[in-house]
Amino acid sequence: MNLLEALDIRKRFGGVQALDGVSISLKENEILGLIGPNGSGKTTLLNIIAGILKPDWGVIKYKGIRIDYLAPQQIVSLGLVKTNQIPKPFNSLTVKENIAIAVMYGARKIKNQKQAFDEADRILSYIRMENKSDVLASHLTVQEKKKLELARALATGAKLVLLDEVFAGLNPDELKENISIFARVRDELNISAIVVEHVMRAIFSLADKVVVLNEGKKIAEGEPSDIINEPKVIEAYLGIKYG
Amino acid sequence: MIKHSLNKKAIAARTIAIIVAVIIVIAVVSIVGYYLTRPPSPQVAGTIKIGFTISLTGTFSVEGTSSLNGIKAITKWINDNGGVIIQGKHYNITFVYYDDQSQSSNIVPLYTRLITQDGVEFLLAPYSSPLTSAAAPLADQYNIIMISHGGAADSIWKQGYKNVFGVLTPASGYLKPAIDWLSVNHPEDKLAFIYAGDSFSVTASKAALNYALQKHLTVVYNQTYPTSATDLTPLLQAAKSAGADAIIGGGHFNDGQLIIKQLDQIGWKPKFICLLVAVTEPAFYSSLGNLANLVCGSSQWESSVKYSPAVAQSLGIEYFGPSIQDFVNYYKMFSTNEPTYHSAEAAAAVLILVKAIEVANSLNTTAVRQALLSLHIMTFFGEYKVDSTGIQIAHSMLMIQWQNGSLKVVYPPSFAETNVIYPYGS
Amino acid sequence: MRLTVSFYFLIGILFYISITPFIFSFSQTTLILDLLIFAALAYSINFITGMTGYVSFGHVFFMAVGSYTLVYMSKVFNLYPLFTIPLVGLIGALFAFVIGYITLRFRGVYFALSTLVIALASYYIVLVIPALGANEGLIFNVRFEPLIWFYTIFSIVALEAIITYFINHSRTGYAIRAIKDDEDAAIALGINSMRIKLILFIISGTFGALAGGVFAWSTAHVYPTEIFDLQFSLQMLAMILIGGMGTVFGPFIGAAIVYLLTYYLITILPNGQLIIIGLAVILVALFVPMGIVGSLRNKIKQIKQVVE
Amino acid sequence: MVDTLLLFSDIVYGLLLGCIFSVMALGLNLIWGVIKIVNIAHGEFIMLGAYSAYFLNLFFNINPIISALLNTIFGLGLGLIFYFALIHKELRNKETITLQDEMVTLVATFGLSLFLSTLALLLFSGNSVGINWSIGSIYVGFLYIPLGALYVAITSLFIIYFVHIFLTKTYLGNAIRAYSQDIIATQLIGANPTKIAAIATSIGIALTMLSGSLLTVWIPVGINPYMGSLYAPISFVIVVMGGKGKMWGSLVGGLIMGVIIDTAQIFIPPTLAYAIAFLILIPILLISKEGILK
Repeated sequence: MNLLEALDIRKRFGGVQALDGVSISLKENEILGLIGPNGSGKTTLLNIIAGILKPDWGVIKYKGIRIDYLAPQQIVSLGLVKTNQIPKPFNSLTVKENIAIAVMYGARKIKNQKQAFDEADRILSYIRMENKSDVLASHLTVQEKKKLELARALATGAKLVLLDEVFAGLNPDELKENISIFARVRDELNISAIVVEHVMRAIFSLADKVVVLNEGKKIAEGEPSDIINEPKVIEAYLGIKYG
Repeated sequence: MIKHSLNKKAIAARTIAIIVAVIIVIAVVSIVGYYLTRPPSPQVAGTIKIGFTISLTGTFSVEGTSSLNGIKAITKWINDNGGVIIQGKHYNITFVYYDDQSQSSNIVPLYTRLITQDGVEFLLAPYSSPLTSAAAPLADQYNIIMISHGGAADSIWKQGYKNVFGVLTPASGYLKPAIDWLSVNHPEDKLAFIYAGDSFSVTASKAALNYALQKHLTVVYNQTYPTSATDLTPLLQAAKSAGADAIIGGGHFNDGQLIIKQLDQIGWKPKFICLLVAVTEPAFYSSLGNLANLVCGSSQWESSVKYSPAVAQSLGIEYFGPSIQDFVNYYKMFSTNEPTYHSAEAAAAVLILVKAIEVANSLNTTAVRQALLSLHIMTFFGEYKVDSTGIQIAHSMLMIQWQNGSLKVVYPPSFAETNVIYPYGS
Repeated sequence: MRLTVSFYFLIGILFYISITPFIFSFSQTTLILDLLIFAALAYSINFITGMTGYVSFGHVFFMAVGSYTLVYMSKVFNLYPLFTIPLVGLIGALFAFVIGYITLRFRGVYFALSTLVIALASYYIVLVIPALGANEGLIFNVRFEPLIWFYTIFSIVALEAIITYFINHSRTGYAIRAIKDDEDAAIALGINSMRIKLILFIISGTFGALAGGVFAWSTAHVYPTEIFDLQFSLQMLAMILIGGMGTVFGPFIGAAIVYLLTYYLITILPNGQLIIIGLAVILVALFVPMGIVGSLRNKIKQIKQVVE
Repeated sequence: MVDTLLLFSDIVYGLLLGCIFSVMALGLNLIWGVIKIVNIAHGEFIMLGAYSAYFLNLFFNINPIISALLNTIFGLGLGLIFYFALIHKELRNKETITLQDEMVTLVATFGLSLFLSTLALLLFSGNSVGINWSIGSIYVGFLYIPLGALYVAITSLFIIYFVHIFLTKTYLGNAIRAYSQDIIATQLIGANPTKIAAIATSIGIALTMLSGSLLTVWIPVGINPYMGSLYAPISFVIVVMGGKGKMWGSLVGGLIMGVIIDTAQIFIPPTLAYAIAFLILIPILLISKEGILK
C-alpha cells in the first residue's frame, strides 16, 4: 500500500492554474524528489498535501485516510509534517524549547514536560546542536535555523516529512553535513520524505524517485538517473543548476 | 598646557556646582513657599465643609462653570451674612471641589475621595443627570446628604435613595410651559420631537410628548439622537417632510446649537422651536447670532423673575437668603457674565442645605434629612418643597425666548415680562 | 509540575493583599479596592492580548457585559449581587465564545479592528434597549459592603494570577508562546491554535465580565457612556504593555502604575495621566517591547549566565 | 410619496457626506496600503485638522476649503515627524513587515492617539466648537443643498482625482506604488525605500488633516478632542470595505458609508445606524480581507 497518494490535484490562483491535475504517490521509507522550474507548482503541491491550502479538485490519502479536507494541525497529528522554505523558528524561545514544543504537540503529543525535554535533548544530539540548546532561536545563523527547522519536523514524530528547500543557500560543507544528517535520520527513524529542491546534488544523493513539474503539470517521473536524460525535462528545465 | 586644561576642568566643575546649587535653592524655596502660601488647612474649627465635583472641561463645561460661580457667590454671601448658625454658634461654609471633566467615569473615584479623604460633611451633586446618577448611590452608601442642582432626571428619585434631594424642577416638567402655550395659542401646529438620547432629555421630551397628546396636539415625528451626534440633518429632513410646524426637544448646549445651525443649512424655518438647556446660555446667542432670535427654551430661573419676601408672604411661606439683586451682585464678583439658571440652581442647593442645617440645628445626617423633608420655603430661586422621595414638587418652570438679543421670560403669564413672538424667523 | 520560587512569591503577595483591610485605614482600603478592579481588568486582557499577541481594543465590551448582567439580575430578580457572580461569569464566557469564534479568525490588525467595532456598536445598541435602561443605564440600591466587594474582587484577581501562572508553566503555555511568535509555524507543528485562542479568549471574557460586575456592584449603577468608555480598553492595554505582556506579575505592576498615576493626577491635572500613559505606551512599544517584568526577567537571565 | 422624497434627499446628503469620508479614508489607506502600517491615531489627525481649520477661521477668518490647503502643508510636516518618530524604527532595513512589526506600530500609534487626544483636551478644553461658515444653500427641485457641503464634496472629488493622477502618472507616485508591491523593487528602480516610505506617510497624514478641515463644514459644532474616536472607526471600515491599497476603493467605500449612515436613520434610530455602519466590518472581513469591491 502507498503511504501517500495524491490524485488529480488542481489549484487555481486568480487567473493562474498553479496545479493542473497532478498525481503523485509514495511508498513507505521512500524519498521522492520534486523538481521543476520556478513557478511550476512544487511549493503549492506541498502546501496542499500539508493542508495549508485546500485543493480545488482532487483526493489526497495518507495511510489510506483522506486528508484533503483536514486542517493542518490534524494532518500533523496523523504523522505528516512540512518544513518551511524560509525557516520559521519561534524566535523568543530557545532551540531546545522549539524542539520540545514539536514533541509535545506534533503527532506524539507527549503531555509530560520532562519527558518532552529529554526527547528534545536526544533530537538535539542527533542533529549535533547540543551546544546551541539554550540559545534563543532568533540568534541562530541561517544554516542553524534550517537545521532547527528539520529537527522540529523530525521531533513531531512524523513518518512523512515534506522538505521545502531545506538545502538551498548552504555552502558545500554545510550541504554535505545536512545531507548526511538527513540520510542517517531517515534510516534510523524509518521515515519517508518528499524533497522539493533546486540543489540537484541533494536530490540525486537522497531521492529514490523523482517527479518533474512544469507549469502545474507533471512532465516526467522515474529514477533520478533516467530523469536527467529525459528530453522533455531538459527542454523545460534549461536553467537547471547542477551541484 | 596641562595647567590650563586643569583650570578649565575646575571652572567647569565649579559652574556645574553653582548650577546645581541654584537648582536646589530654587526647589527648596518653591517648596517652602508653596507650603507657606497654601491656603490654611480647611479643617479649622467652625466651618462646614461641602464637597462636589463640577464640569469645568468637557461637554458640560459651560453649564459647569456657571454652576461653580453660583456656588462661589452664594457661599460668599452666606459667610458675609453671619454664616450658618447651629446652637447659637456661627459656622462658615467652605467647599472642596474637583473638575470631573464631564465624564461619568471620574465621578465615583472623585466622590469617594471627597468623602473618605477630604472629609466633607455634605455633598452637592455634579452638574447634569448622568453624572448625578453616578454620584447619587454614594450619598446613601456613605450616609451623607447630597443636594442635586443640575441632575433633573426623574429616575434619580425612583431608586429609593434616602439622602438625595433636588432643588430644581425634575426633567418631566421642563417642557410643560411650551406645550401649555402651544395648546392655548396654536393648537393647529404639528409637533416634531427631536431630542438627545441622555436620560434627562429623554425624560423631559417624553413627558412633554405625553402631555401634548393629552392636550390634543398633533405629534408627527418623534426621534432621539446620540448625544455625540454631529450631523442631525437626516432627522431634521424627516421631521420637515413629516409636515412638522414646531420642533420641541434638544438636549444640552452643543446639540442645541447644532439643531439651529443645521435647520438653517437645510433651509427650513419651523414656526416654533423650544429647546432644553442650551437656549438660556448667553453663548447660545453669541455663537448663533441672528439664527437664535425667537428660539424658545425652558429655564429654571431668570434674574428677571420676581421672587421676593412679599411674594413668599402672600403664599404663606418663609423667604430665606439674598434677594435676586443681591445674588446677581455677588455673582458679578466671580464672573463677568450674568448669572444663568445653572448658577441660580447651584446656589439654591447651598442655600437650602444651609437652611436645613439651621432648622435641624445640627450637622447630623438624620436630623438634616428630616429638615429637608419638611421644609417649604422660598429663596431667590423660587419655592422649595420635596415629597418623601426627595424630588422637587414646588418649584415652577419658565419658558424664555431670545428677542432681539435679549432673553425674555415669556411664559407662564404670571411671571412673563412680555409675550411670545410667533413664528420663528419672522 | 514543579512550582518555582515565583509561585511562592505570588502566594506571599496575595496573602499580604488579603490582609490589607486590617492593616490600612478605611480610605486606603477603598483605594486598594479600586486598584484591584484595575488589576482584574489587566489580568483579563492579559489572557488574550498578553499571551497570544492578539491586540483587543474592545475589551471594555466584556466589562460592560458583566456590569449589565450583575445589575440587571440583582435589580430584576432581586438577588443579592454576590449570588449573581457565577451567572456574570457565564454570560461573559458565552459572549466571549461567540465573539471569539468569529473574530479570532482574523489576525493582527483585523482582529484589533473587529473587537473595536464590536465594542463601539454594542454601545450604540444598548442605547436603544429599554430593558437595559437604554441611555439612562441601570441604577440599583445596594447595601454598602466594602469588605465584601474587596474580597470578591480579591478572589477574582488571585484566581486570575494563579491561572496565569499555571498556564505559563504548562505544556499549553509553550503552545501559546509558539502561537504568539509564529502562528502558522505553530499550526504546522500540530498545535490547534484556534482552540487554544478560543479558550484563552473565553477565560479573558469571563474575568473581564467578573471585574465589570464587581465594578458596577461597588458603584451601584451601570451607565452606558461610562461603562463603554473606550478609555477603559486603552488603559487595560496600557497596563499590560507597561507591566509586561503575558507575564504573571506584569499586569499587577502595570495596573498599579496606571492606577497610581490616575489617582495622583486626577485632581492636579485631570487626564494628565493619559498623556504620560500615551507616551509610555509609545516608548514601551518601540524600545521595551517586553514591558517591565519581561525586561527584568531577561536582565536576571543575563546576570545568571554571567555569574554561572 | 413623501417617503421617497425623504429617501432621495438623504441619499443626496449621504453622497455629499461620503465624499468627505472618502478623503478621510484615503489618507489612512495610503499609509496602510503602502507601508502596511495601520495608524490607530488616524482619528486624532482628523481632529488636529479640524482644530487647525477652526483656529485659522477664528484668527484669520479663513474658510474651511482654504484651510484644507494649508492643512496639507502642516500635514506633510507632521507626517514626516510621525514617520521618523514612530514608524521608521520598525521599517528600517526590512524587506517584509512581519505580524510582530505590525503589532508594535499598532500599539505605538495607539499610544500616540491617547497622547494627542488628551493633549488636545488639555489645550483646547473638552467643549465642542465649530466654524460659522454660512454661505447659504441652493434649492434644487425639492431639496436644499448647503453650498458649503457642495463645495467641499467637489473639492473632495478633485483631491481624490489628483491623488490618483499623482500615483499613476508621476515618478514619485510610481515609486510609491512599487514600494507597496515590493520593497526591494523600489531599490531596483533607483529609489531610496526610506524616502519613499516617509513621503507616502506624510502625504497620508496631509490628506487626513485636510479631510479634518473639510469635515468642519458638516459638523457646525462637532470639533472636540474626542471626535477622532467616531471618525477613525468609520475610516477603518471604509478602507477594509474598499480594499487596502485601492485608492478608488476608498471613494466607493466612503460613498457607501455616507449613504448607509444617512439613509438608515429613516428606518431605525440614529444610534443603530452607527452600530450597523461599524458592524458591517465583520461580514466584510469574513468574505475577504482584500475588500468586497473587485
